[in-house]
Amino acid sequence: MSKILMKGNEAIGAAAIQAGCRYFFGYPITPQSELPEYMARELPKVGGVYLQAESEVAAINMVYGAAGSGARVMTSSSSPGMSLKQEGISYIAGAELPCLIVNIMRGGPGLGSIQPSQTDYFQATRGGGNGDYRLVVYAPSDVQEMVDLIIEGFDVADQYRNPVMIAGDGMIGQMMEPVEFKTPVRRELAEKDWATTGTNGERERNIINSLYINPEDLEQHNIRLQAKYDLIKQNEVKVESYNIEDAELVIAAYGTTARIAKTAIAKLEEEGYKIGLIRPITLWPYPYDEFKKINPNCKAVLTAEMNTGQMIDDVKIAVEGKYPVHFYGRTGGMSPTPEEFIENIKKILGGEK
Amino acid sequence: MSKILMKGNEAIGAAAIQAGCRYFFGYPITPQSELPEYMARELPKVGGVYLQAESEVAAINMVYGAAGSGARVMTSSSSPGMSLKQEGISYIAGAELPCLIVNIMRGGPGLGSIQPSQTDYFQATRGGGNGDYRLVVYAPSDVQEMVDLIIEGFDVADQYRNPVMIAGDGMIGQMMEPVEFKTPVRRELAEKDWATTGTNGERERNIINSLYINPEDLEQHNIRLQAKYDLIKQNEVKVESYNIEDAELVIAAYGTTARIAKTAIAKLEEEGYKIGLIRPITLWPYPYDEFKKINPNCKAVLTAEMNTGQMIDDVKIAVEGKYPVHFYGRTGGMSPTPEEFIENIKKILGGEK
Amino acid sequence: MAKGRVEFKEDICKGCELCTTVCPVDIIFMDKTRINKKGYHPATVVEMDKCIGCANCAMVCPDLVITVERF
Amino acid sequence: MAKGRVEFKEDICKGCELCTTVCPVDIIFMDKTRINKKGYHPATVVEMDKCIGCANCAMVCPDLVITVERF
Amino acid sequence: MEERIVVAGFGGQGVMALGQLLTFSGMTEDKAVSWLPSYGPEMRGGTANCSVIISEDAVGSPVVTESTTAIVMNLPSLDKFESSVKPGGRLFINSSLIEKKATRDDIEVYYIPANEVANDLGNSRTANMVMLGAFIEASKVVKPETILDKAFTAVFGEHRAHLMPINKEAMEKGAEIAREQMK
Amino acid sequence: MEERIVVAGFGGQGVMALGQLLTFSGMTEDKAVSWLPSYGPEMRGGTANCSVIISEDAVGSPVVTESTTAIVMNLPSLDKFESSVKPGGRLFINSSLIEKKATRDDIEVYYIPANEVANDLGNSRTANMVMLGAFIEASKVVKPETILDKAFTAVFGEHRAHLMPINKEAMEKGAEIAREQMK
Amino acid sequence: MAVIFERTKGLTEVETHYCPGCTHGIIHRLVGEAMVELGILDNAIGVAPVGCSVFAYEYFNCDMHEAAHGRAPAVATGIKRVHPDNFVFTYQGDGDLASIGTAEIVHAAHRGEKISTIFVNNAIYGMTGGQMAPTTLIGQKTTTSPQGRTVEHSGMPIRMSELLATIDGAKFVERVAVNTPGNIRKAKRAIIEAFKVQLEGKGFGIVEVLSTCPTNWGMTAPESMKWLADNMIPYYPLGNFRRPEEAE
Amino acid sequence: MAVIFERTKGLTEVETHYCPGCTHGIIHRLVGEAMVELGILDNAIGVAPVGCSVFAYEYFNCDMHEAAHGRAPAVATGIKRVHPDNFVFTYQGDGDLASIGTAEIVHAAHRGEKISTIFVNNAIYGMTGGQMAPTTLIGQKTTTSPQGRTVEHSGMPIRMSELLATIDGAKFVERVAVNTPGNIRKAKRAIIEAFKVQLEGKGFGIVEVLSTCPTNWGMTAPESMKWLADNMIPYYPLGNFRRPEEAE
Ligand SMILES: Cc1ncc(C[n+]2csc(CCOP(=O)(O)OP(=O)(O)O)c2C)c(N)n1
Ligand SMILES: Cc1ncc(C[n+]2csc(CCOP(=O)(O)OP(=O)(O)O)c2C)c(N)n1
Ligand code: SF4
Ligand code: SF4
Ligand code: SF4
Ligand code: SF4
Ligand code: SF4
Ligand code: SF4
Ligand SMILES: [Mg+2]
Ligand SMILES: [Mg+2]
Repeated sequence: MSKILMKGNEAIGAAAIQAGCRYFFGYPITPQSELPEYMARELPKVGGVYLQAESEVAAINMVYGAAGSGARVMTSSSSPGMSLKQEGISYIAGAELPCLIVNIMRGGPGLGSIQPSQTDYFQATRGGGNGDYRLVVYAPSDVQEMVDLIIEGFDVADQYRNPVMIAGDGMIGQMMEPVEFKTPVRRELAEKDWATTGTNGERERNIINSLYINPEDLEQHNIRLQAKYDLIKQNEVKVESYNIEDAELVIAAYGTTARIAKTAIAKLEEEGYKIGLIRPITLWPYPYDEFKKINPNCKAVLTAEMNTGQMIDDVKIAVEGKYPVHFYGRTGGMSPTPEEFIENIKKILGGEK
Repeated sequence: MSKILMKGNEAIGAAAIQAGCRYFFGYPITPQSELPEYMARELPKVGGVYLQAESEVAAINMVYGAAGSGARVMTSSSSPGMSLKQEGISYIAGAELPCLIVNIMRGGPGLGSIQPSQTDYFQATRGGGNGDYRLVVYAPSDVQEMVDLIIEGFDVADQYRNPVMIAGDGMIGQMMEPVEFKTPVRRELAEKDWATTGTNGERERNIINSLYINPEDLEQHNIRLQAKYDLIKQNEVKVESYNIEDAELVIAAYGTTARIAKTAIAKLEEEGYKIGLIRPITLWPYPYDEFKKINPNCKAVLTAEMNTGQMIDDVKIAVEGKYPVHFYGRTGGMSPTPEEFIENIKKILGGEK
Repeated sequence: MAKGRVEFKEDICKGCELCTTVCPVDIIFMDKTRINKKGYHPATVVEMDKCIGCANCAMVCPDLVITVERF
Repeated sequence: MAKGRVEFKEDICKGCELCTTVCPVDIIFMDKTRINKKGYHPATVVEMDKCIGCANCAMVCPDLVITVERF
Repeated sequence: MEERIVVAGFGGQGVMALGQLLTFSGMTEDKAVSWLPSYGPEMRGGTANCSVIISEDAVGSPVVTESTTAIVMNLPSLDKFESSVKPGGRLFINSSLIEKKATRDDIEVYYIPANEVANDLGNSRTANMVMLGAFIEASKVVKPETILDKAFTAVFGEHRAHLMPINKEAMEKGAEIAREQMK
Repeated sequence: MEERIVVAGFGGQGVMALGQLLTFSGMTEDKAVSWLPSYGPEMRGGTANCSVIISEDAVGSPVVTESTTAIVMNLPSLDKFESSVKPGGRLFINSSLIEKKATRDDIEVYYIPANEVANDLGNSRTANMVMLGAFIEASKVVKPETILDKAFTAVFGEHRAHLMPINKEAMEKGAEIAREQMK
Repeated sequence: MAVIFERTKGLTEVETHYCPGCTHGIIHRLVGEAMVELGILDNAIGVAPVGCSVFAYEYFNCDMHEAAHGRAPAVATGIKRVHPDNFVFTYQGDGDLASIGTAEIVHAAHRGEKISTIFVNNAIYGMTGGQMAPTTLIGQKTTTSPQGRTVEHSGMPIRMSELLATIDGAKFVERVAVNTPGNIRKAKRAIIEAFKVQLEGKGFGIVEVLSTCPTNWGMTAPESMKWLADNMIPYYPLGNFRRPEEAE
Repeated sequence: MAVIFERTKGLTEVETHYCPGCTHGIIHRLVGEAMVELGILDNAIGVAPVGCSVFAYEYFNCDMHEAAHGRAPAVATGIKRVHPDNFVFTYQGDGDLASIGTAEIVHAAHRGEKISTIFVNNAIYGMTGGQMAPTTLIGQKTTTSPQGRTVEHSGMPIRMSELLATIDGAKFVERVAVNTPGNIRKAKRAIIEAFKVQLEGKGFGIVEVLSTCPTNWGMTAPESMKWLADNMIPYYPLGNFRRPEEAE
């Protein structure tokens, strides 16, 4: 197949449909509304259902119902709407249901702005909802990667019976880039024999639930969940790195921030600097081990985000005090620039070469 | 004043009223319902208003309204209900309004159980809502301390115009202990000249808001917020430590888990072990610096929580790889025991003395 | 008048007394002399031959304690 | 018939044409020859002496462009 | 010295109140105390228990996992808590409702026919006071006067004052039975 | 070689479509491309702009902060983006709506009376195509045929095919004017 | 000799955790019997609420979801849109449906979701220990209206059936009570009718069932039945508010 | 010579960001004028929604809160309970009030909160670019009902005034439109009456205002006015549904 030029938000929809997703429950919010709009147009053509819920709370609970009854299903929102979904996400994680949740992040806190940001990193990676649960969180940095991760993401969700999140910043939702819809490699997946489809008199009742009134049982449930999360940590970490073995400074950045970092790195290389990059593609499970490969003589790690410093916690955990950890961030919907990256890096490394 | 025996949840209410809180908006949920019930009985007696909202979402937005119009106001809930409040909390933090939010945590994820836990540590310290904001989070470990922190917490909220959270586990809400209501030391606080009370034709309009449609403005707002948070980090860290300068192992634990740890430490001391304790009283701002005082020859730090490991991230950030960080946790509403503490510690330190 | 017969699974009775209030022939009473596994005084029928099999008792029992036959 | 006079703050007119549809004497039209600061063709009145001061135009203008006097 | 007590039974048997009376009395006698309830999943009629600690020093863990005393009002509670008593500790069994005997021989076991005594006194709801009387007699952890003179109204309120005499009697009966069984 | 283009104007002036036509054409000519919109706070009639990158190598940052070309359709856009053009870059000014002159002298400046040309052609909505024609003529970043033969239907859809001739004319007019001003 | 009443197959063998005399048990039975009589048990997917009936997933003898507090109609919507040929129902309390879940029930009705709702109105929050509900009557004492509910502070109790009946998509709306054998029989007929509205693809159906909470009302079970008759029925009149014939 | 119409002091001098011909502007003016005429501007605290009128806090010339999407009635409740003597109003769109904020508006009415609500029904989500609202008419095309709304998929549009009028605490409920000078004058009278219901301490009042969205309806402003008259008014009949005299 050849490349098509597509807006990120619409490409998400196209990828989901290619992945076999047939149900979408959402609520409009900028800057992601092109996605539900795309689904409203396209899902009926493939026999699927697009339904606009009365709220984000209702939408995530519709997803809970649909996922529990065996469907490939997704929802999407942006920051304030994602906050409203937290209880529902906790339920879905607790009941171990597969689904895809897209957050096209905008500036915060509160109503904030409608411009791109990465300010829900904590919410995505540590759970804004109650309890010990984890989502598999992908942070694509271009539209093609987003398409590929969505298609794989649905499989990952089914394989582990766990919600998967795409954490995109507003930029990736709004921008147009060429994409190719390759025939995806699909994982082998078990049948959803746990789903509620009516017993048809042929099997035991299936129950979808996150309540364990005896704490002993809930503890066992949590232990099982942790074992699953450990498996995901072993198998599903994705990271791109560039030149970290002999860098004098390594940038840690994800999503579109990482692209901007790359532009800066290229310019700095022309000036003789050796700058590495660790780009986590999965924000959870986090690629802690990748940081062990950094040049021992590296002078610093610069965390860059479109927020006031959230992934920096994971970077600090990863480097264990071996390198000083710096931060460069823009917030509120402002984007980092290659120029500011360069300025920051030169300051850290002590002036011009 | 002499001591009275009080249930934690009721003591919260009594402390809040003593602190001048006159408005409570909430929604019932176990294990904190004694608090709204107490308020329903007691607030009318002091000319205050108790109102049961239609949901946690409504309750937190009532708090937003009341706080914005200048009242000392509070709300409380437990884990799933707290998830529903996340959007509202983000708005309150964004609009810089003072209020007190109580989370009497129970087992999760999802509906979970109604037994005590500490499983919303991430949500409390990193914000389950969207955007870069912080709550001042207190984790009292006995009822007396809870009372004192609530009274101080209202002042802290007003001083910084920031929401304050009491993160109690279900145990502290349900248990009875003796408490004393001392005459509290009060901070000097500025007038709330920003509150919406009607202009009365005498001043400029006041506006309560978290929307900054121009990203430049929102970035400036975030920079201001960060400056405030830095100030809070400087001034408001609270921590209790015990014997960390010459400990062979230091436990990091908060809330009732820390009490259980103390029982274990006492028993281990009888056997000749030197065990230290760092008990963060503020979970945010986190007492990172306290960990710098640990005996350099200390063999390990053991993080203990009633969850599967959340504060452990902060402990890792704090120790910067200097000591191995271990974890001991019970989940789902199960509580740690001194015996298991001892067992874990002996295993880490390599067998009996 | 139809004749009936009722059977109470006493072990699962919660002693709520609702059945006793709806029997038109007033033959159900709580057996205060006994405590069942659940810790309650169970409901019992005396004078079973008076039962008309109206099923009022079963209709109102929240715990499915009662089976009714008619003949 | 009462006589009126209207004044349009042309700079803030958004050229929506609503006022033109409600004038009973049909004296408001859009000035296609001019573009105001906001980038719109503003509404204007010709033959002001026909104005009856009914304020229909002001009533329907969403942008408070119009002031009406009567005499 | 630290008494770590667990009191367990059906909801409605007054186990929570028993625990609170003890706790309040401990506080009044200037000891460090804590009381912690635990409820089962049933709405009503299920099992419930509370942990009470009465100590010379500050209370650490408020959860009683190893108890110095267990007071059990029904069979499921005996099954659940017998093993939690520390060697040398005490176990009080409501023998009116529990036919089974204790299996431990490293602890002191008391069999108190609390419901029978209470019924004889004419108020079946005083069974918990019978157990309390027995326990205080055996342990001396607080004085019976503290319970009656101070704790009772604090826990139950003034309007229950008229029940004081019968409760006093219940406690005395319990104490008597315990005395007989004390070694 | 990397063209970093910003196109800006009022909503409704077709700046987004202009950018998309360029982006699509770049892709069709096998270049790496990206298009990124940015809207102001107004509902309608406010300012809007998009960043377009057409590059030989993979696109890094999709945000254009330093542009090689700015195409401005109204005054606020000129004020905002003039300074963002790199020395040696190009600035295309819609002189029908912008009376002001550029202040920079280290860049190539083109004054295109786009609205007038469009009105003369009988369709005021083709002003953006006049600007596009001018830009392509001066920059040669993509071929005009690519725009007309491929991008046009891809961006506007088949049902707009009947507008092709007039748009072609608009582009040619724009190119002509640019040619006259090229140094 | 014929068995004319025995335990329905619509319920599992599990003993319920409800308090003695709580009418949740009666309503469960009616729902179970209705499913068996309509032959839809094997095809049914039920949604349990958060409330005393949270464990309904243990009791109804069919596939079940436990929903978040108030969100059962949204969960049921998700299920029904995926499985339009299955029978989907929710079972909800008054805190669940008339308070936190107001938006979800209104919009399930508004969209005309082809689901059926059993709405158990006991004028109180049972599970959490007896707090005031939006359906709590004026003067009624609860743990959060210790002096009794007043109009001035909390308004008049909300009548959900009347409210929902204004919505076109709510094709069947009826209020019943389970305080007497006669009313119980009527309740069952209403439940069956509501279920049929779904089975015939006509739209959303709801049966509001006036129910008791002896524990939190502080009464014996027989007293509760009388209190329901004397206090609830006068304010919450029984009867049908909407059925398809009228609606079309 | 007398000025009979000029810019009201109830609004600030700020120019609105609304699209040309959007009737939000007219409604703002009516609210501003009503406050001035009742002499309550200095005493007023308003709550702006999330929707096209999100910047209402810039326009109303009194103390203002910006609320989260749909939660304005809860925010207003918080304010009013603290300041019972202030005049408190909310201004909300149909996505805000009739969709995400359903529970909040129903329960503000249920509790009889002494606040006033201006409910701007333009049958669409304006701010986010024209998605379907619960009030979108059958057949109406929106970005999320690209083939036009159908009953089968989304039910019949919800009529909030009729629904709210079933609630006792909603003491004033009226639907008006701002499509003609005559209707605009009637709208203002209704707003004033609703405000008085609050000022006299009688309870909750709401005025539903049928409004246009030329941009997302894809019409000129004059066409929008006609579309409102031809399509909205027939389905959303104008008139009073509740006023205190009747209610008591
Ligand atoms: C989000 C959330 N809020 C609150 C609760 C606590 N809660 C559990 S049940 C319940 C109310 C139940 O009342 P109702 O729906 O009337 O059912 P009933 O118990 O009376 O049958 C509440 C508030 C919860 N579990 N989740
Ligand atoms: C929680 C949340 N969900 C969604 C949004 C996005 N949003 C902003 S305005 C709006 C709808 C506005 O429609 P309406 O209330 O009808 O007002 P209108 O713009 O039509 O005046 C939505 C969904 C948001 N800001 N917050
Ligand atoms: S069937 Fe009727 S008559 Fe027989 S015991 Fe039951 S209620 Fe009484
Ligand atoms: S109604 Fe049922 S549970 Fe109640 S007493 Fe009678 S048999 Fe027992
Ligand atoms: S006041 Fe009346 S007559 Fe005069 S211009 Fe306006 S609409 Fe026309
Ligand atoms: S109604 Fe107002 S904004 Fe619209 S054209 Fe007339 S004067 Fe201009
Ligand atoms: S608390 Fe009330 S509603 Fe709940 S089971 Fe008990 S009686 Fe029934
Ligand atoms: S989008 Fe619609 S509702 Fe919003 S300002 Fe424009 S016309 Fe008005
Ligand atoms: Mg209830
Ligand atoms: Mg709208």
